[in-house]
Amino acid sequence: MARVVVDVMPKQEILDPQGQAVANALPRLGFEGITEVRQGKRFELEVADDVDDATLAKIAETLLANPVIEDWTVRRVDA
Amino acid sequence: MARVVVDVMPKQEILDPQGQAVANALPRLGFEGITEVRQGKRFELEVADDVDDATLAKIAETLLANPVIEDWTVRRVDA
Amino acid sequence: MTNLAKVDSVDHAKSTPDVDQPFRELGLKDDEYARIREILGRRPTEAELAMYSVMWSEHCSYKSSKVHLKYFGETTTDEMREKMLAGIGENAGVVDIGDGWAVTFKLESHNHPSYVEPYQGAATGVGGIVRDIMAMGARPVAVADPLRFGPADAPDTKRVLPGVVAGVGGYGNCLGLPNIGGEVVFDECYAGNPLVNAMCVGVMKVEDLHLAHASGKGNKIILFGARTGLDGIGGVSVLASETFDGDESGGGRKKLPSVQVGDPFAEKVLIECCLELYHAGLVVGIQDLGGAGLSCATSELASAGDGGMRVDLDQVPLRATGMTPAEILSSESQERMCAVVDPSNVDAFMEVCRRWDVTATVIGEVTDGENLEIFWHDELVVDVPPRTVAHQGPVYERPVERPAEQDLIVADSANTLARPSTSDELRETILRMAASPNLCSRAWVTDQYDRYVRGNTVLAQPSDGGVLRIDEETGRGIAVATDCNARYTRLDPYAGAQLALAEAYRNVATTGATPVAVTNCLNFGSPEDPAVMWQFQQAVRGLADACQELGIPVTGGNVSFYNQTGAKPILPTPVVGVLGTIDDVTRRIPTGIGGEEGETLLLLGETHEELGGSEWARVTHDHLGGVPPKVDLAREKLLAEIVLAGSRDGMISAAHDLSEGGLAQALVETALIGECGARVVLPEGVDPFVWLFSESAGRILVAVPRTEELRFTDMCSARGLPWAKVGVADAGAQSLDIQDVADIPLAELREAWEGTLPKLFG
Amino acid sequence: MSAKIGVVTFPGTLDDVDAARAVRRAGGESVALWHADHDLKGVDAVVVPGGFSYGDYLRCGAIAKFAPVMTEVVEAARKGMPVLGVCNGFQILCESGLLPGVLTRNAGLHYVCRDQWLKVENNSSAWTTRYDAGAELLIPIKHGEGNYVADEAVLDELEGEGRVLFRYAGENPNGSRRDIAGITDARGRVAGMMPHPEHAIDPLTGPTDDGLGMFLSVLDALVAA
Ligand SMILES: Nc1ncnc2c1ncn2[C@@H]1O[C@H](COP(=O)(O)OP(=O)(O)O)[C@@H](O)[C@H]1O
Ligand SMILES: [Mg+2]
Repeated sequence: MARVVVDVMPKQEILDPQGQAVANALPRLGFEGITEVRQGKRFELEVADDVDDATLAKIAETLLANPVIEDWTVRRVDA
Repeated sequence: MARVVVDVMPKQEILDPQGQAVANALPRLGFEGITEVRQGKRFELEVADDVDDATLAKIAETLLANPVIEDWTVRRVDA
Repeated sequence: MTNLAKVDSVDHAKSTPDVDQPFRELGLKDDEYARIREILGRRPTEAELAMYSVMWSEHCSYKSSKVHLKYFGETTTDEMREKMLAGIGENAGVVDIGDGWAVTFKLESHNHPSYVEPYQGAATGVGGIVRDIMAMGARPVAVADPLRFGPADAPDTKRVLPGVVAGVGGYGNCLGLPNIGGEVVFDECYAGNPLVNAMCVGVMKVEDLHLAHASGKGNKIILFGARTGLDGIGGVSVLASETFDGDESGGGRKKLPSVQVGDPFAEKVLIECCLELYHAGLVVGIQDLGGAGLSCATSELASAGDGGMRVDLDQVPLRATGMTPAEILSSESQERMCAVVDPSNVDAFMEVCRRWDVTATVIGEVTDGENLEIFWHDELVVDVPPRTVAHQGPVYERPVERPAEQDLIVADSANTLARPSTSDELRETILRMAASPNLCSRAWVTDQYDRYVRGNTVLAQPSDGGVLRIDEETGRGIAVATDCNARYTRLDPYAGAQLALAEAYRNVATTGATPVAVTNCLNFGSPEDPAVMWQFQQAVRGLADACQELGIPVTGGNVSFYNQTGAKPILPTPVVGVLGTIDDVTRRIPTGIGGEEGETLLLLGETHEELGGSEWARVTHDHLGGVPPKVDLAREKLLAEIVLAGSRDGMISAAHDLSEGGLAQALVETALIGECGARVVLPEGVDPFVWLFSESAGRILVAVPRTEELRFTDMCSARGLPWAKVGVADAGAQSLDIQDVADIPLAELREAWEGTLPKLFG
Repeated sequence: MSAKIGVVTFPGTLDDVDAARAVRRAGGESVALWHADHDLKGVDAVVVPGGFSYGDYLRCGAIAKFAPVMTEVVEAARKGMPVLGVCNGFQILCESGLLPGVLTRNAGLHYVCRDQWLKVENNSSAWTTRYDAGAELLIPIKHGEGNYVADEAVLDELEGEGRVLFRYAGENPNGSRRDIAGITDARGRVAGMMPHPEHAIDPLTGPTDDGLGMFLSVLDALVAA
């Protein structure tokens, strides 16, 4: 068993209203100095050892992210 | 300027219907060997250098995560 | 330190009678614990203690309210009972509405969880009431959400309100249930204690009514829906920590969140699955899992049946590892149901569940014994007479006392407050009132709710009542409204509860429907406070007496106590929901004027100088004192009959009831909603301030086509209903022109009325 | 014989009853299609209705696109069968690649249910011939993720080829690029829109009956074929 993390983030050029809302809220709450916020998704998967990187990439590409608007990265981490 | 990543994940004992939905979909799509999926959020912040760790923790705790049902981690990464 | 074995079985309990048990941490009083020992003839096992403690809680056992709620039954006459297929005591009341259709509806509270976690608290509140309705055998068809928050501009309200609204919408929208009504009320008293009440309405054919009972020896108990996890077991975790101190599955989990996370998709699938099961006749009895989870479901099913029940907890599908029997029994994991099924139907039952991808497991069966027996790892961990858990909890006669300070507040009349007198002041007051948080447009909230789904919504916000088509062939439908003005109830709980009923009744009637039944959600402070108990007792009596006078029964409801911040209780808030029927939804009456050319505006009912508890007193003087408006139930009945007759004969083209804010607010709303101006001329010699802002009950503003005016007013006069002509609709005018008072452009009114909530909440 | 229009139901679909009702109201025969079906039961056109298929948990439409019935819908659409995706159905058609772009979170971050004015931009698609070009329709919207996004080149292409079916008139409710409310594929057979025409077929239960034209149009197209 391995733990795999897939991070999915809105592409740079895509507007991110959720991140924007957070960025706008920060100064109102008295937090200064944060110039940009982007909000994406993080998936943690428990994966059998025989699942290879190509399969993981396929899962990220076809299911977890929409490549039209999102970038993704996959990495194995120690459980 | 530093880049800060805040990961927010549903607490282990809390139901995660989103992760569940992904986990259920995978075998239907022909992907076997993934036993558990949890879905959370990932925030990427651009932060001025004088913002200290305590402030970042406060931001995570009060705004980005809901500590009643979510755990969070903050880390500085190289931009 | 305790020395309990891993499984605290019944045998173990017998052999270790003197073990200290943390019953106080679980909320049981010394005498209650003693009673449990007396019932069982030994100390309870941990699992039994968990069951009794949750089932004997105020929330599940109604121990403080029972003696008062009885009064609803005592005041329900046979005639009122005629159309009632199920009443108080069932999961929800059921009413026969004719043509073979039955309607079930109920209000419930989810106040505290919504304060802790607004989104999930509100979402699971909707989920819970929907399962209650499903448990009656009905298809849920609509929801409504009476909500109350602290001051609109308080910082904490900015946290709570958007979360609650998103939660109600997030869950209800995903279930495909149109939201057809509710309330949004702001008051200081709810600052640390918002009220999130939710109503669900369900529809079924009369013969499909399912009641929750487990009878028939050998029938299987099937648990289906979501897996059981560690959510919502807050209090019971003290058991685990006592038992397995230090061990990872025990003490490590001590601080479990008592918040549940909802999965509306799972519930949507569960609804469709249940309906298919009912349709195929595969269910003998059914019970939803709500508060107190399996403890409640198993003990209530067994208690209402005619035998015993045996349950094997090892069969319960779990989401977490290392759960103890007590935890499994008390888990409040959402989206679960429990069915009683004839053994010959189990395969077919499972097949339906498979089709919907719903997990279903046989966890036990009905026995011919007397007890509820629950096993865990082959050991008997619960062996109790189910009635003692479910129906024979403690009953308290709490002290009731009218507080002395009640006289002071009543003496503090609103009639002496400074009033606007010049036309400029009146104009300013109209605008200020229209923009005030309690009177302004609710669109910011209601726009987040799907009101169209399933295509049967005939009226929803901003109408006085929601109207839903039930039968597409015949056009038969229902109407619902929920109301409560807690300021009135504070001044006089007996009259206040009656006024809440009168308003909901009138709101239903205003749509053209006939009120037929009542539900309620009684939100009060601590029952241990004699003054609160007095409010409660008075409110119940007032409501019950008024129901009897109106001839419509209370079919169910919910009590929520301990709504207070520190020692300060909320205003007594008995929210009343009224269900009405309408034989043909095409004659529903809209709220906005201007549907017909040049309508006459008539005010039905009488206007007196009644400002106690009024919105005007609050907005302009922050004042609460005096007496509430007078209740006249015979008048409410007559009004309803007149509106019904008028709608049948096409004599009414719009109607809006008068409540908070009085005639001024009703005029503003009916003009803005209809996007039509009006010229208003108040009757000769009246005090314009009183006429515009008094909150006398029993009044409806109607628009009547000019050709029908005489016929309609003749009917009113003949039947003894006072009426006054107050103006005409004027589509060309684009302003609300109140002669000798003010001429206010609709655009200016609209900005005032619609601007407030978006400005506050984004 | 009236044309048969399939209405797809996924677990979590909500507006299937409304879509079926609209088909019947327009004079067609509605045929229920289940997500697990491997055939289209001989229908002449398909509506993929709104709702929250599979809870919309991952991303709207992301899981539904893999349902067996969608394989059939995609294949039929490529051969020219008229397909309409409304709301969640639009999201599914985008995720399936039948239509370009994607629907993202509303700019205001709230779910919005309200009556919305639309302007008809294209009245030559299989679904819009009953409307006058430039006509304004009042139809409900109800969604949390209706913000249409595609890159500039795709947007230019849609505009250039006249493939924008409807634009929001007045205030843009969700931040959609270029106020786009609905689009079609290059052949004018596959259409997707966020507003709900099936909720505007009778002024009793909707704001207008302006939505009926969509269903009448496709029936015309099928009869003419
Ligand atoms: N929380 C809510 N959810 C749904 N509808 C609501 C809510 N709050 C108010 N409404 C609707 O907004 C309209 C105006 O509400 P209100 O002023 O309380 O009505 P009334 O005074 O007639 O009882 C009604 O149609 C009501 O049902
Ligand atoms: Mg009203």
